Amino acid sequence: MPLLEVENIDVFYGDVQAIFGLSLTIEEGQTLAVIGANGAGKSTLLKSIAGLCSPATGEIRFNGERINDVPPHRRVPLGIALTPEGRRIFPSLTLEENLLVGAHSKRSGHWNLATLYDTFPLLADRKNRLGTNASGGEQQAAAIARALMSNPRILLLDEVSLGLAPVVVEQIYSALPAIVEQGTTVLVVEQDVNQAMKVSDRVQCLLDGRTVLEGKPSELSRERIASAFFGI
Amino acid sequence: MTMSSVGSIVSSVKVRRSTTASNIALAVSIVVVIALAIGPFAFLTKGNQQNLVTLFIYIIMGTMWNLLAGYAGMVSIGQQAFIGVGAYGVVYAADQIGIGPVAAIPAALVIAGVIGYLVSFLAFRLSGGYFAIGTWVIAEVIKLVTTQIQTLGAGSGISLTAFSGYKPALRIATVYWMGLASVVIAVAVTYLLMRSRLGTGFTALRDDPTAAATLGVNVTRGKRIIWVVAAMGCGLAGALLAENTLRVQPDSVFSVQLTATMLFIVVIGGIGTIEGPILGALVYFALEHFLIDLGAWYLVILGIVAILMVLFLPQGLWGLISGRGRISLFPTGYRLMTNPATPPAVATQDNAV
Amino acid sequence: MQWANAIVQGVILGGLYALLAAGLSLMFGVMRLVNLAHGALAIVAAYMGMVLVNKTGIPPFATLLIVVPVMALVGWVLQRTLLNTALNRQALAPILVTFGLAVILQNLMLELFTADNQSIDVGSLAGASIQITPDIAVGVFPLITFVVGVFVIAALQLYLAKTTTGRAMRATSDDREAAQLMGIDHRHIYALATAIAVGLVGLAGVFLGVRTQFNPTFGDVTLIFAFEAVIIGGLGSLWGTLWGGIILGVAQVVGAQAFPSSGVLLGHIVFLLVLAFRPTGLFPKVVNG
Amino acid sequence: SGGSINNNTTPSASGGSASGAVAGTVKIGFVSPQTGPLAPFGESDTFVINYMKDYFSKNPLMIGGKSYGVDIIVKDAQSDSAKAGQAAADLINNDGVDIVMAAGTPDIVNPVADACEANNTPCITDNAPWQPYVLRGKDGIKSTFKWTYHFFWGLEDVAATFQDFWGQVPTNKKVGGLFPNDPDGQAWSGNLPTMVGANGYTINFPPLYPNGTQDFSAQISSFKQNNDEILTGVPIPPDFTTFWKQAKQQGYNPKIASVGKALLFPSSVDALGDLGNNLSTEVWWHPSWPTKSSLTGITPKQLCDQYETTTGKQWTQPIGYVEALFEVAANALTTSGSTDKANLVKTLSTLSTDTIVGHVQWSPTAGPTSPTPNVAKTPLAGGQWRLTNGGAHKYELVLTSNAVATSEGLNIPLGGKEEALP
Amino acid sequence: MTMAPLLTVSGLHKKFGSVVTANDINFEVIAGEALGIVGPNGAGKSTLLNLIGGVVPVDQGSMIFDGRDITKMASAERAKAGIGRSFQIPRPFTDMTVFENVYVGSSFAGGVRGQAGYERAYEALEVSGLLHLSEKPAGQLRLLDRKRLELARALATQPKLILLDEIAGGLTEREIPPLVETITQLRSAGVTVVWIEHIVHALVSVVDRLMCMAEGRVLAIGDPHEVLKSQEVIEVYLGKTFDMDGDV
Ligand SMILES: Nc1ncnc2c1ncn2[C@@H]1O[C@H](COP(=O)(O)OP(=O)(O)OP(=O)(O)O)[C@@H](O)[C@H]1O
Ligand SMILES: Nc1ncnc2c1ncn2[C@@H]1O[C@H](COP(=O)(O)OP(=O)(O)OP(=O)(O)O)[C@@H](O)[C@H]1O
Ligand SMILES: [Mg+2]
Ligand SMILES: [Mg+2]
Repeated sequence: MPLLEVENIDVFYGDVQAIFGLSLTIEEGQTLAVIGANGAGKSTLLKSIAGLCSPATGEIRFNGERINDVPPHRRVPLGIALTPEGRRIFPSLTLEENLLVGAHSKRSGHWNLATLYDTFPLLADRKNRLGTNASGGEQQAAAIARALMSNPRILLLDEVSLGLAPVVVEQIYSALPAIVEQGTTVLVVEQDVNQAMKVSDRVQCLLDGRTVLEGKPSELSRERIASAFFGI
Repeated sequence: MTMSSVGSIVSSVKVRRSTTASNIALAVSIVVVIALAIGPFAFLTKGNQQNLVTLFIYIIMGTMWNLLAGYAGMVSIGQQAFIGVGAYGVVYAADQIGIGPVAAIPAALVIAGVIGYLVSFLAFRLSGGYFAIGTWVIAEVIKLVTTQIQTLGAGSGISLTAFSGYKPALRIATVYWMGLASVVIAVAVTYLLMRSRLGTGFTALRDDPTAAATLGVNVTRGKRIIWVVAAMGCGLAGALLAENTLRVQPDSVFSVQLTATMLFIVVIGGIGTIEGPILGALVYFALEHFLIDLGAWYLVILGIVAILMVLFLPQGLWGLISGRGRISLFPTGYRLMTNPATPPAVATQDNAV
Repeated sequence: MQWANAIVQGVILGGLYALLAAGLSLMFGVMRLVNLAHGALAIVAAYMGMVLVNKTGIPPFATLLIVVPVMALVGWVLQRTLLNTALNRQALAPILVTFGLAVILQNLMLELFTADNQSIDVGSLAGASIQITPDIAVGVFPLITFVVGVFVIAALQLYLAKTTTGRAMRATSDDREAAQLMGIDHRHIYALATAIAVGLVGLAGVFLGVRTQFNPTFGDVTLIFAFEAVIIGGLGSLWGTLWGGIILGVAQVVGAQAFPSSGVLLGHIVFLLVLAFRPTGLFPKVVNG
Repeated sequence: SGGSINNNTTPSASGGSASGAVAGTVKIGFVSPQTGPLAPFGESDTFVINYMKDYFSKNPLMIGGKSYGVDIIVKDAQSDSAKAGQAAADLINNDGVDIVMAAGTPDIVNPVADACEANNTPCITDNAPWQPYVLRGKDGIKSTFKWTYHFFWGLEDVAATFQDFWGQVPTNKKVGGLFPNDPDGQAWSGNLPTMVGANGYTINFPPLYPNGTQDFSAQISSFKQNNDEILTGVPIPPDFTTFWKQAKQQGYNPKIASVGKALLFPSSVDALGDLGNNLSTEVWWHPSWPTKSSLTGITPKQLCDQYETTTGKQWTQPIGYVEALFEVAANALTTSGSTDKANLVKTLSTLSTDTIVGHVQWSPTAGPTSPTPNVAKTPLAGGQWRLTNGGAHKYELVLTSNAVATSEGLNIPLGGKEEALP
Repeated sequence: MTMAPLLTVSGLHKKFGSVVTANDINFEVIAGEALGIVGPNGAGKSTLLNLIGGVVPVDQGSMIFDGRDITKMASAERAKAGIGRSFQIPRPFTDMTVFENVYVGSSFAGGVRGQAGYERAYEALEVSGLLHLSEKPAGQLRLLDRKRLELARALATQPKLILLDEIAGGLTEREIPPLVETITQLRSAGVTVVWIEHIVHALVSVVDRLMCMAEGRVLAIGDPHEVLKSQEVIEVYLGKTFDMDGDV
């Protein structure tokens, strides 16, 4: 049984439809990269899985159970964690408190403060810094670590490298294998196609709210991706 | 440089600023104002005139609070300060300086403007919730200082005696005409202000002051203009209030209840439009008229109505009528008419140049 | 010696302001909600205490065991119904809704209890005092109020800083949606915060009812002082609120000692001076970014 | 409960004539504070107005030989002076009333009188000392009136009554004054010191404080320092409670405390707990007054009993004064013989009525009953609130001074002697 | 192109509480050039633009723009003097239409009202590729169009110097070239450009000089390729595996 199945969902913002009959499947332990142009619906997809958007039609199943009507805060205990677009670090909490809030749902597992500080040494040095004062890279690392504190079965990462210095992108991607190693399933949204191809088992490309291409990175040529990206 | 060197040359860009609805509205408004102006000779009793003055005061109050909160994003709960200043100002100018009840109204307006200007230097150090509470405290301070001034009756208040030579009919009509002129000026000034380039800047300020500043909108100056105009408007309302009731007492003219009234008017009518507060004032006036006999229950009902409006009809009654802003009797925007009929097919992707 | 007495009495008065302001500060801090019904709710609690004392004859302090939980429940319900919806509307909505609520409560009380002045009778405790020096005596009841005020602020501060729920409250106050993604039910957290805040209003209301006479419209007077305490201290900072209350109390009493006609005025002026020179209060929670 | 107000505000009693054909209707407008902070002053109005409506429906007024129904139109001033002025103007210009009446503190009475002057309509008011009523122009200059008439006692009566109390208990004659910065506080602080000075009393009063003050340490320390064995003042009830509790706590224990306004209503005194015992206050009116209504014949005792059975609340002093307004109005209308406004004010200028609160007589030149034209004086007494220890009410108002009333020809029985505070 | 400095920044300091975000910054922007700025997150790049634009007051130091000392000038005045800027996180006026948004720029800082102002706004919209959305409420725009709006508004002020903060951030590889093209054209029309971007290859294809900042200091400034080869820059910013050729 796949860990997560998205089946034929339509998602709207008011009158505007952002996703059209989209489906997606991911097996436990896999890493799936979702790519696509601006406004393709990638963030909307992740928000639907996390519960911040609710599909008008279609079904989202997690571990075989339909979760369409489960509110976002109840999806966390099930094992779904989202690192949202824009990091959304709590500015008046220290970085460590940010991580502790991540553990709010009390799921147990490999990840705790100690193991995360091992994986993200830059956080260990700055744990008492207020969220508001942390740099973009520190915030991004903290956002990922915060999501891991809930020991999710699936980690949803949105725009991991947006606005980050190349050196930070490198650091963060180098932490990814450690996460995957713990059996965590990862769904990553990435602008940088090269990065996406490097880290994932499978790639799914969206265009205007629909899937236009999917497959293993090794099987997809640059040209096919490029044309799928813009529908040409 | 000129941008024409990078874009195509545009010769005839057309922008429309009025609509059919607004032209009709303007014509109707003029007719209504003229009819109201001759009313005392024709069809308005003394009682009608007095009631209308109350309505005019409500319209001015609502318009001014909307100017502050709806257009400039300044939520003040201290506007009673200027009502009080206007009320005391009119008594001071009319009776103590002795310039008579008519000239005293513009004098009161000026006094309110000057005090508003001075106060702005303190109030503008605050924003958001701080600003709201800060203005309230400033109003309390102005009230407490006023009650220390013996020539203004200190804590007892003072009666306006400048009308003592007037026959009731003439006094009432005089106040009525002053009220009518005031309401027309208040609404017109607000509208013209919002329609001017400054108005565009104010809307920008409300949405994002930082971005507005980097586009050349002088934030503090813009806010100060609005603040002073609102202070003068509220002073005008206070002056009319004093002339309509003939007695000024500090607890009454500096009551926070006055700002509550403004708030209700704006909420009921609809915030951020010229029409909203006018409609809101009419509804509030009618509610007060029909429900006042219910005593405390009247205020309970008013409270419930206001809460329901905020929660379920945030655009107010005018929002409902205008179809969420599709109709505007007092348009302030710019409609670009030289619009390419259809966007280039792939414009969203790659026609950035 | 008069001056020393004025300072002591001012500090004690500050404790009352802090007690009144604690709930306001919490709601300000957690939900960015300016609760204009705060004063009216305090009076509701005072009436509740009075009715309990008069009808059942239980001692005034024992009424707290009923008033505080009932008010907390009221807070909970209020948040789950009106306020959560208001927070989803435009920025003005919460101010307007709580203002409307204040008007409704005030006038309902007027219908129920008339405009008569009422008080909660604590018998001989009302006039009891402790002589500190020949010239300085402190009322026992005001002292109890002060101690309770400090205790409430300290407990609330610890609760927010050290407990999981407290942390969740602060997180939710920073970013509601992100908090949801951490498994926090923001409506629950908000309702909890409001329940605590209104429960504290209940506590403050009963103390107010013992201290002086109240009537349905008495809430306005207390509201402005409580607000000043919160803002002098800095939004969202509870210790700040305590200091804010004390600074305000001392300013009023010492001010009145110097200029008896202007105690309240001088309190306001100190408040405005703080704002002029430290617009974010004396103890702001975070550097705003 | 205060009862619902709505049934009083709609015109009524117009059709209910018990004695033959009604030639017309007289409209009486009544402005009172029914909601807001001054509502205690308006609380008994509802009862009295219902009582009067009932009376007029059975007993139309005979004016100029014709029978008139009486319409009483009540407007709520919402405890706001601007609203009070508007209400009066509204009554005159929209409801077309023949005469306006108002009661309850200068905040209500003054704007109503101003509105009536400006709209040329007769106006009768009471329940506010005559000084703040008269002195309301610029710099407290005396205003002259044509259309408005007032009856009540004055500050000289309070001064005399209080001195009568004070003389009954040995003290050092030093008085501490607790005066707020409002119309009453201004009037009292401006007049009382000279009025009691002649008898050797000195009033030490700090500058007037604003209503709503939360701490009175400054005043208390001043009174203590000056060793003021007597306390007087005119604070609002919540402020007095705050003050009095703090005074006890900080060890200020005057031998006698005579306070206006704060101790007017039994509910305010009840709310002081046991600390209210033996506080003294001026008494405008009391069930033991040896008077009766010139209109209905009811005695003060009967009226108060009726109030207590109807509302379930303890009687209050405004009851008599509101009833008296109707007596005066009815007398003016019948005496003048027409509802013509000019005629009415002419009648009022010399009108004499023996009302339930005592003799009311205006005169065009200052005289013993009328210190200034348009103002008539009524008798004042003084009393102490005493714990009943298990009586029908927590406190009863016991009359301890009748000097002023006696000098004005009203012999009020005393209930006891002034007792010193513990 | 002249070599006269349009903007001279000397000895600039700025602290937020204990965080030093500008620490003795000195550099010049030459009239007509395009200067790129890179640096690790939190290096103080956006803060530097805020200081130049007047959004944040300077603690110490001075700035001369176009021969005038702008150090103490209000940001509205700087905009009128010819400094336009875009924000890293777009800040549209959500209640106004796109056209009105841009008209704010042309009528205030641009100083042309009425017809001339409309025309200026129209041109700016056309250049930025937003003309077809001109009547849309700005609040309804998607990210790419919001970024374009930032550019259009800045252009409408007719700036001498335009400060761009990560306008390509969040765009895909395919969306970047047209944007680069727009900026190149602006430059050749004589507008001086200062551009912060983490997408280094896009930046390098436009700019004449590159500045790298770290911890509130200028680490290196000069020829882009020289700067990118600097060991320090590689260490703090680029990382060892950096590959310039990043497109699809
Ligand atoms: N809050 C919103 N309200 C209205 N429309 C929205 C909202 N958020 C997104 N949209 C629209 O939904 C569509 C999909 O947006 P989404 O954010 O999911 O795209 P994305 O693939 O994540 O793009 P990006 O790369 O810019 O993050 C877009 O057309 C966008 O304009
Ligand atoms: N108002 C402020 N209060 C406190 N700290 C601030 C404030 N503004 C910026 N900072 C801090 O200053 C530092 C520099 O911020 P800045 O935004 O200039 O970085 P940047 O170089 O633009 O980074 P990025 O590439 O992530 O956008 C950061 O550590 C930031 O947290
Ligand atoms: Mg996205
Ligand atoms: Mg930046």
